[in-house]
Amino acid sequence: MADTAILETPSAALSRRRTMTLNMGPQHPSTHGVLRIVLDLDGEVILKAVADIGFLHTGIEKQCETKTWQQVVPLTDRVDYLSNLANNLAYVLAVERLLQIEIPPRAQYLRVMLTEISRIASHLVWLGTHALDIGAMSMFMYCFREREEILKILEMFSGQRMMTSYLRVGGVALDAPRGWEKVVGRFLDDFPGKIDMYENLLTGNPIWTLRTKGVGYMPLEDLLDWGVTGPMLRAAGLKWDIRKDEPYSGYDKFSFDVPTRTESDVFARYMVRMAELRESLKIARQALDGMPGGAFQADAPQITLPAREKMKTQMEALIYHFKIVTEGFAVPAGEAYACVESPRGELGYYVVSDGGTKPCRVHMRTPSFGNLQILGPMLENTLIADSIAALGSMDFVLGDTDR
Amino acid sequence: MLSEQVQGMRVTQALAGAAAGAVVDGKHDRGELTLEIDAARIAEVCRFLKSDKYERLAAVTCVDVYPMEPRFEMIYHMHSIARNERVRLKCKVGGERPEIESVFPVYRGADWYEREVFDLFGVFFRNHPNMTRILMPDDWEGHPLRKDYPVHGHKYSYSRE
Amino acid sequence: MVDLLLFAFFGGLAVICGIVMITQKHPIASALSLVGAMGSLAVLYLLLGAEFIAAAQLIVYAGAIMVLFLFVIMLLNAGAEPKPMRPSWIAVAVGIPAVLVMFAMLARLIASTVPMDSLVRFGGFTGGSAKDVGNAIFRQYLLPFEVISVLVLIAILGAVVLARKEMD
Amino acid sequence: MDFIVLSLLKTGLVAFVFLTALAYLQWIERKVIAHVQVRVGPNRVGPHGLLQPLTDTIKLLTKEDLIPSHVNKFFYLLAPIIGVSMALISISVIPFGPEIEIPFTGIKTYLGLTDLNIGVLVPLACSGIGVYAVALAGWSSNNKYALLGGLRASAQMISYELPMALSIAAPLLMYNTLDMRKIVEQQGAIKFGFVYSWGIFSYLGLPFVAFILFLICAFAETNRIPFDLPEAENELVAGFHTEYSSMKFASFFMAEYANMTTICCLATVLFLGGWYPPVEFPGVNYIPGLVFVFSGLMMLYHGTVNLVRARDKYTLPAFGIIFCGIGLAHFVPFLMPILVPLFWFLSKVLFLLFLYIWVRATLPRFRYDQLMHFAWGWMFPVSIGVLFATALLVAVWK
Amino acid sequence: MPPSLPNGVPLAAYLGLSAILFALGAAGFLIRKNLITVFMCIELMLNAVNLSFVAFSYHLKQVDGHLFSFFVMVVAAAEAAVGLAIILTVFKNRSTLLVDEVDSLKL
Repeated sequence: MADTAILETPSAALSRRRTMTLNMGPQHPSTHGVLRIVLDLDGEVILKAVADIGFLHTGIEKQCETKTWQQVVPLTDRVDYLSNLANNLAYVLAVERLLQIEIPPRAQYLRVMLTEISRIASHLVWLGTHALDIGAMSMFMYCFREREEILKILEMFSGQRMMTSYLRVGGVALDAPRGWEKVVGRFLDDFPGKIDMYENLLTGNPIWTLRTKGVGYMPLEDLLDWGVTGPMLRAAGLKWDIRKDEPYSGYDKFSFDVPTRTESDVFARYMVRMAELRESLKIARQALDGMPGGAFQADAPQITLPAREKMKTQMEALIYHFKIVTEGFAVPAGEAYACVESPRGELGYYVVSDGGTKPCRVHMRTPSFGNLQILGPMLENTLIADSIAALGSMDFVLGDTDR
Repeated sequence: MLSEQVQGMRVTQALAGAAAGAVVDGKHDRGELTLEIDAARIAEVCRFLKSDKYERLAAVTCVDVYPMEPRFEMIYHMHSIARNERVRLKCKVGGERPEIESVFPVYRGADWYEREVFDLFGVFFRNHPNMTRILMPDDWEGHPLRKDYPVHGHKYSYSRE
Repeated sequence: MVDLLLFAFFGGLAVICGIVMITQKHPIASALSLVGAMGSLAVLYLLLGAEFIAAAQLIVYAGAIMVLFLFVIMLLNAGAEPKPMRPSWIAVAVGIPAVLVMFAMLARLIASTVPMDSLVRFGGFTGGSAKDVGNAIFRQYLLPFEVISVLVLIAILGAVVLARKEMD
Repeated sequence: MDFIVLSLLKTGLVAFVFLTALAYLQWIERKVIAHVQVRVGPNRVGPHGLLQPLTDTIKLLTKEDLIPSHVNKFFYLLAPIIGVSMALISISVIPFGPEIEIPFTGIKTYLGLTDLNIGVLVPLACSGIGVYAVALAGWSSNNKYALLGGLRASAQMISYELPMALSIAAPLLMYNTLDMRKIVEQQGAIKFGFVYSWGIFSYLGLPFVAFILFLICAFAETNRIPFDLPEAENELVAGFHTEYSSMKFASFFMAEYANMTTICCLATVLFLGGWYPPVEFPGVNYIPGLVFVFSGLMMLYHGTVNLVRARDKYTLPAFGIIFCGIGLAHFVPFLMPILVPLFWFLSKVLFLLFLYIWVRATLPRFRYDQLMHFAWGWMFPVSIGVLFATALLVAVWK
Repeated sequence: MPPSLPNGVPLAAYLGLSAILFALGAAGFLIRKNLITVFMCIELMLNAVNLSFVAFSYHLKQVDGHLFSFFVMVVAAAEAAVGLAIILTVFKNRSTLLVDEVDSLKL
């Protein structure tokens, strides 16, 4: 990296070779966190862009190895702090695959519903910041107003607004709270109108289309080759969604479409995500309407905590409770990879167990890490202003990238 | 040695035809196919798999099985969207001077994943264009995800500064 | 009296700016002092009753031409002259006396031809409004005006051609 | 001597009102944008945040005046001075109202600081010189973001000055003068018995096109959204004033708002009939007073009978009384000729300023090359076309 | 008002100022080495001449002098456009703006 050039004054850099090295980030309004990009500029044209990540590296994978299987769940929240339920889900799916346990339908539906609602929240953050980057400042406030509603729902279910840690190996942490149908239903009723409003403000806006159409184009082959996943791939025309192709958590019971576009530019990514908002609503609505009754945790006493009532009244339950809380549960040796469709793409957890009560290795195949690799090729020969639009359209989360 | 079930899988047969002897071991466990590949031939196998409709390299990572030898298991998660099929490749790399061929020339998406493994495990990738640290600072000592890397007692004491 | 004060102030400012311009090492400083000189001249034009010319001086000269200069300087990043300003000895030996002689001749000429009792007072001449200038341009000086428009057109084309050539 | 004393008094008054208005313009902008964005906006300092501008000023004045070590100090300090002085100068040629008689003295004077034969050219000249502030700030900061922002800003201002001058030239052809007061007085003629011949109402509405062009150029000239690329914080951090802080930053800020106000005044004078109301009917002079009294009564109603928020219990009635007082002042015979024209003038200027703020809360911003292409590929030909069409119409009409 | 001071400025003072500015421009033209600065010195000379045009125009109570300075301005604008384009090209080709080093017609 051209670290030495960064220390130079612009005049010196200019007179030396006519290009200017601009150090964008780690503190920059549009790098969405602590991403640093070293840009070689000729005027306003970017000749070369090198991403420098790792400013938010907190060693979560290493921490996972020191926690019991259940204690890892709150850590996964911190990876992608905008769609933490997807992270919870991928992790518990991997562990459940190792354990080979059956999850009751109510837990499945709760998982699906909340994951989809949190996908909406994540897309809202993306939409607000992306629009703000391009200059539509009011969108940010509107999106955060709606996100607030979602956070309230999440708080209602889990007691936490952002770091919900709501999922457990073997089900969910708590049953749905009283009156949840009304709150979730009201949100699902209101939100379509809000999406219409966003689209009114942006989709047909000539300045918005001027700024987004044809910007940040990448051909599908390059996207695949660089390991890009999620809405970016779908905006390039590949109809691939893990929820459809490798259904998990009962997604095969829901009917929804996988929106695609073919232009593979910023506008296509915007349109795909806007359509995904509506699809997520559809799924959440189906989950709300068809929510089955029954248990919210698997019938596996060694793994799931016993009900409070049972724990206070039955000796075995108390013993299980004590064992699970103090030393955790053992997971049979082996390895498993479970992936889910997070708002940003393929989120996979590769979990290795040596048969103990702590994971031997947890690798997080986070979508932002894979997606961000394309940054260099994508920004080449674009303008600074376009680079902002292209960055926004990638929808990365630095916590997700650096872990 | 390969079980009947693994030998019967399509990928295994295709690999046996294209790169005979590259598959050392394999298992089909909990619905996931894992093939152990001769570490020297990983790039070759990947090149074949890419031509065999495995468009994506989902992830590259590593497992440290310290104190066993060979110490590092390189993991490659391959994914074929066209066939809707996944396969995990595994290569054993010794702990003395861990080194393996880079698959960056085959899948450019391996770029950062290999740098990450180099950064956190210290496995060196031959033919990688930019084998530098990615997550840790450039002047970091040690490779944090190794099992013998201390969890406690960091070399810096922040409290005294 | 006010006339005299204004003249002394802005005339002095123009001279100071002129001196700064030819002594400053950095082109940007030179350019800005030139702008200062032009601004002072614009005030003097106002005193002389040339309102339109004063505005044009500010809009065209200071506002457009000098900005173009500033742009080119910034674009080329033509920093301070590398060596301490040491003009060639010929320029100093011949040029400075020549300039002085020229100045002396001009002064002599002015002293001999211009009546010293001709005083300039603000408001003494009001024929310099936009209307008068426009009348003169489009009646008396129509042909020169057209010629000058063609000249500007040619200049635009020339600038475009030159600039394009260096783009390739 | 009367002339000088009167001029000094007027200058002081205008300077005081103008600077205060600039501070409150920023309060208005924050409030309006906040309400567009479903927020409350400043509401801590004073009732409804009305003292916020004061505290902002105090804060900016008392903040440490940092001069980064790597800047070119002289030009770095010169830039905000040029910027703010150029922005403030142009208000001096704007006429706010007709000739009035100061109550109890019998002295007649014009509302406005000065009337120049070349009045319209002065704001143009000032904005031309104002480019230096931006370019110098960007260059002298010795910061790459600032340099890019400065280059962008000055290129943009120069590009949009041309169509702006052309779109001003179109109405000038109709008025046949550069004197702003004469321009407004020409628009005081009444057509069809009740409509004032505002610029935009005359000549088949062709000046309306020029008005729109002028507004677009005004947005670009003052670097406001959707043309705020020079300070596009999402790309260039803060553009040309990245390295500026405290009062120097506030100078740029003030210059921006002063430019906005001046350019809105210019639009009002050129196109919207200055201090004349839109239509003429017998009681038109009572409208301003009635508007104020009515809004005052509304506030009284909501502050006492129909109280929604407890904290409005004192503020709304107080403001209601103040508004009623202002409204009643409009009915006082010797104040009426002063206040009514001022009301019309200011309401038009405020409407245009509101437009500025409204657009800022709504639109995304252009890209740099799109902006330049828009200037040279669209604005320039269209404004030339409008100029020619106006010239033709004027030639045929007269 | 002191009687010794004339009520106005002598025309000769304007012309003298014009001469001084012209001489300054000429001197700068001779001693400066930066192409752009040399160019700016020419502009200063043009300005000086403009001043005398306008002053004479006042003296003769005719508007013609204004026209001449107006034409000079327009020509200066054209000259600046072409001249700066040439300077740009020179700099791109030779990476210098020193007049001493731009001494060959062809590279």
